[in-house]
Amino acid sequence: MSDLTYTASELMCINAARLLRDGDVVFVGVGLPNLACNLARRTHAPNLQLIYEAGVIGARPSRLPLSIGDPTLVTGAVSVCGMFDIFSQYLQRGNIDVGFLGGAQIDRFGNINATIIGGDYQHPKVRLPGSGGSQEIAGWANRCYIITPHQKRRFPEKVDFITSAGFLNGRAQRELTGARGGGPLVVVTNLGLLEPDANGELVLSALHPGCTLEQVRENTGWQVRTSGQVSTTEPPLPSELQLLREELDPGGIYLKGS
Amino acid sequence: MSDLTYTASELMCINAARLLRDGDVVFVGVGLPNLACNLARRTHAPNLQLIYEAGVIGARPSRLPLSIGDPTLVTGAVSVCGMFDIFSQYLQRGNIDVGFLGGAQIDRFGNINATIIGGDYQHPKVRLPGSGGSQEIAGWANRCYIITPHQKRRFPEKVDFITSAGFLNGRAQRELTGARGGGPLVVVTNLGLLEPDANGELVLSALHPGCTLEQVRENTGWQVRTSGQVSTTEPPLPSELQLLREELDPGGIYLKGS
Amino acid sequence: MSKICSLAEAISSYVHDGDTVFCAGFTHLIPFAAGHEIIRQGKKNLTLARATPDLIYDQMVAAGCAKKLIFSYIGNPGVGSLRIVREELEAGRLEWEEYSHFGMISRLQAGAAGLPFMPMNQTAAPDLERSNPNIRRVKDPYTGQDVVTVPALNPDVGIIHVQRADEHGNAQVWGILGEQKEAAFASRDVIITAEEIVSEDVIRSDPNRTLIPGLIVKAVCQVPHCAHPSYTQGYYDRDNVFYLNWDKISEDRATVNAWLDEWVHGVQGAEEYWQKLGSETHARLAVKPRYAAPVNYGDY
Amino acid sequence: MSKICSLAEAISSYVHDGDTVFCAGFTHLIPFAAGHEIIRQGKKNLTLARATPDLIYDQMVAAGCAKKLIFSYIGNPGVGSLRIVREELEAGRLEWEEYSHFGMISRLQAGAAGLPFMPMNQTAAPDLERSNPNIRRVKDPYTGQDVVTVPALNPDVGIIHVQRADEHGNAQVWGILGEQKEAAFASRDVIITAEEIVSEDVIRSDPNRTLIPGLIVKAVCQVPHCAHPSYTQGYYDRDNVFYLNWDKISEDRATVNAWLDEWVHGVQGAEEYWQKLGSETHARLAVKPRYAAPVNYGDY
Repeated sequence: MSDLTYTASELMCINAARLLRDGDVVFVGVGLPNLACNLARRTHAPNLQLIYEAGVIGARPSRLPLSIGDPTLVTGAVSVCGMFDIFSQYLQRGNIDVGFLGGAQIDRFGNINATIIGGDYQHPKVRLPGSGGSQEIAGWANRCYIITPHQKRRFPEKVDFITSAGFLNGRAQRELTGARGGGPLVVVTNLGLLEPDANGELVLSALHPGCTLEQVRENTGWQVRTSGQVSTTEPPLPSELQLLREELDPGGIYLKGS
Repeated sequence: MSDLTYTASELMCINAARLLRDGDVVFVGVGLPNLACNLARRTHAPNLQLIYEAGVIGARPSRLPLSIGDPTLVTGAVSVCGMFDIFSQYLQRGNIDVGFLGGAQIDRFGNINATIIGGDYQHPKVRLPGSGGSQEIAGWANRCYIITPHQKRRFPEKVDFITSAGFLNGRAQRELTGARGGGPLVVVTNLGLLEPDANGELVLSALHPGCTLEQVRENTGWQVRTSGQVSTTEPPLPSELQLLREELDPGGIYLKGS
Repeated sequence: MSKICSLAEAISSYVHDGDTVFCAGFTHLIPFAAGHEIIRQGKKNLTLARATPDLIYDQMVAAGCAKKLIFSYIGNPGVGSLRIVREELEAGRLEWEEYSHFGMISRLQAGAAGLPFMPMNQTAAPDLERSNPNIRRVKDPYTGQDVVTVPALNPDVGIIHVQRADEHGNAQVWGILGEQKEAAFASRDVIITAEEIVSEDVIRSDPNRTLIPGLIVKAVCQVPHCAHPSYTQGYYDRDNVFYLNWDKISEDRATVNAWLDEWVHGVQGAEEYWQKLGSETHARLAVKPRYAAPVNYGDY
Repeated sequence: MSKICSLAEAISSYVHDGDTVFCAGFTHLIPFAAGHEIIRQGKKNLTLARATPDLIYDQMVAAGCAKKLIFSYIGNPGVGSLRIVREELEAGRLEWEEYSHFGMISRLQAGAAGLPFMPMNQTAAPDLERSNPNIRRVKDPYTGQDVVTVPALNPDVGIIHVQRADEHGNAQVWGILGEQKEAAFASRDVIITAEEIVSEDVIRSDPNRTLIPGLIVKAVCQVPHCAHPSYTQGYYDRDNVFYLNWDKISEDRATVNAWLDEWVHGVQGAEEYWQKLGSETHARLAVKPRYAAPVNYGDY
């Protein structure tokens, strides 16, 4: 559909950026979410407010931040507060519109595992980094977006450990807990977009140009269903690619590779 | 015992100042406690740390503060923090050595009433200002000192309302609540000093020069007992009176009168 | 997207009859001009919440704006009694809910944090807890001992006076911080009154100084001297003479009404009120500058 | 009463074998020099607590100082895995206790406030709560709904790096604040390391900037560049190259030990370590100044 070539990371980043609405208050992580937010801010969402879990509000990084607490996030920001305030007065209070999440595993109901693979909690086969702030982001941000490459091992039917809540075993079960956030709204992969259905099950809602339902099925750990109408995403625009490559990540630190 | 004349306020202020130990961290109110602290700082306790409930740490007021939040407390202070932090991280955490208290009524067990006189809580005869910070000061400061004129109506056997805890109906009852502070240690009046006995009952421990046990009995609402040995306080020193009158309260705002 | 408007517009848009209003500021930065504008606009049946009602609520109660008071200390700070509030409470004409200072600020902290309640250690004082059914207990799940709880307070409107803010409502405060931040985060709608509106660059030059972020602010009003007779650190002094005068004015409802007629209804707003105070008062409250040591954020 | 001493003295006096130690700083101001001094002094059986153990705890674990880790995210920030910590955990050679970031900072907040626990709203994620018996529940006494609780964390020693402090330990911080304040108030003994020791007048010129008051501080050490390879806002940049290098160094215990021999045991302290980094690194981490707008406190 387009002659432009782009990496999987560029494709995911651009599609994530398009999900953001002007004026959104976004809880940002480093890497692709940071690039997606800054791309959105430079295109259709100039009033996006970037909040970092390190306690930085309204950051305007003048270089690519390489850690969640990069000093470039602070210089020129609107406000800086402690971690307790960021998690309580911003996230728990309901002042965050959008959170970005990732993890080693995402399951059929959008639950995320970033804790252990295999074995049990006390004796894991692989020990992952753990929650960090993602348990609270998944619980309390109004909307959550997940960015992840589409691979079978990343999409098991059931995660080994629910580090951060999607819809548990179905939307009603999440609602029972009283957690204020709406849960994952879209999963952006290199093949397309998955969205929760009425029961909170992730179903394929869109394919990227040139990608097929078969590819999705091959790379998903459960019998993935489709929403009524599977649309095709708009291909990356030259202007989007140019912004990413020339201004936002000129070194290709997060965008090169597959 | 001395030819010097002094007011009741000066006498109380000087005796309160002498109770402070060098290095004490003191939760200060305006008026006599503020003067007592600044007097102690200028005499035997140069390392006293003054903390005001408005959130000011290490204040060095260059004029007499006229309210608990006077701007002179802030300029040149060591630190300023919010009210939540002052009450939680300083007082509740146990970082305050000394609190000063006052109130309309103090009873036999050192309980303080600053809420209502007569009637019941919903229909009081006289409505007083209420706790402010004194409930927490009385509960959590390591030691509390009470400064109050000695009058029968101020020393009932039982207060109409326990705004701030002394020893309730006896020391064991206070201890049962788990409140961390030691409770009132000394009540400084214009007649002498009252201190709690083993059971937490206030007994006369010292008389000011020229004052008598009979005066104390006439002006106390219960049959006040005496500690084994009732001592006599040292009279105000000329140097103490000079500091108070010429430097700390030259306008006599808090020290003139009876 | 500038949020700048006049104080009259802000009060008219965000303060409604029956609302719970929190005019913040512990001794410092009390937004008197906003209280006066609420009186001028004849708002009714408000629930007024503040640790120390101070003169601002005494005046609003006298003007008939209030149905209820939530407080922790009803005195004229440094002077004595708060006569109007006391009289209305004693006469049973004003509903109330009472806490200690820490209970009051803990209610705001819970409201600001999105929590349903805050725990506090026991103080041993029993009677306020017995008198106020909102003060409850839970068992600490680690030791089994009781802790005391207060419920979140989430005012409909929080009014916060600050030294400087930008057009988005990013607000910087220094001096006594009181409950300014907690009141802002706890409130549904936040009105910022500022001594100065500054460019966003000034705010962004010192992000640690920003107490309240614009993203929770609805309206920003430039109101110099808004806090008189309280004060703004670095801008003007507290007018202690007025605090003493009010003790006399408030002895009699006739003099109170005359004062409201002259100083609230008789002026259009904060600017006219300040001019009316006159040059002697201005000179008495003026303050010489004393600057903070420089701070280098680095040009990363 | 000056509290100034050398970092070696402070570590020797206040860090004991078996202690719970909290080296504070979220990405910013991580007191690496203090961690290295703990390694040099051969402290053992420590419980190391931090939200993100970062390289400082990876190094201390590698050096055999730790018995247990309390954490909420074990990654090399911006790079990937924290290899030593991960390997020790997977091998069962290191005890651990795990929370979310908010659980971790709530534990400190409770510890700093003198409370036995802090409540948190439910996040819907069940498994960590099931795995950690320290995460419990109480019923909100107002709605009857469950809230989640974590117990207070009160470290034996908190080590806090700051931009500037006076001899009494009054410490000012700007840039990312992380959990610096809560860690200080929660800890029994507080060691302050500072880029600069300044006169008390500098501190007193800007009291709102003081995050930690001297009255809770036991020792103050002047340690320029203490935070390398993390950073100090306004003083030097984060050494991202080192964070990337550590990913390779930590692939093999032999290279780790060689690194510890050369950069920790092989130097006397922070000054020698910094000089050894060399002028190219110094130049790479240098930062041009950018100052905050002036703030006037007023001469009251």
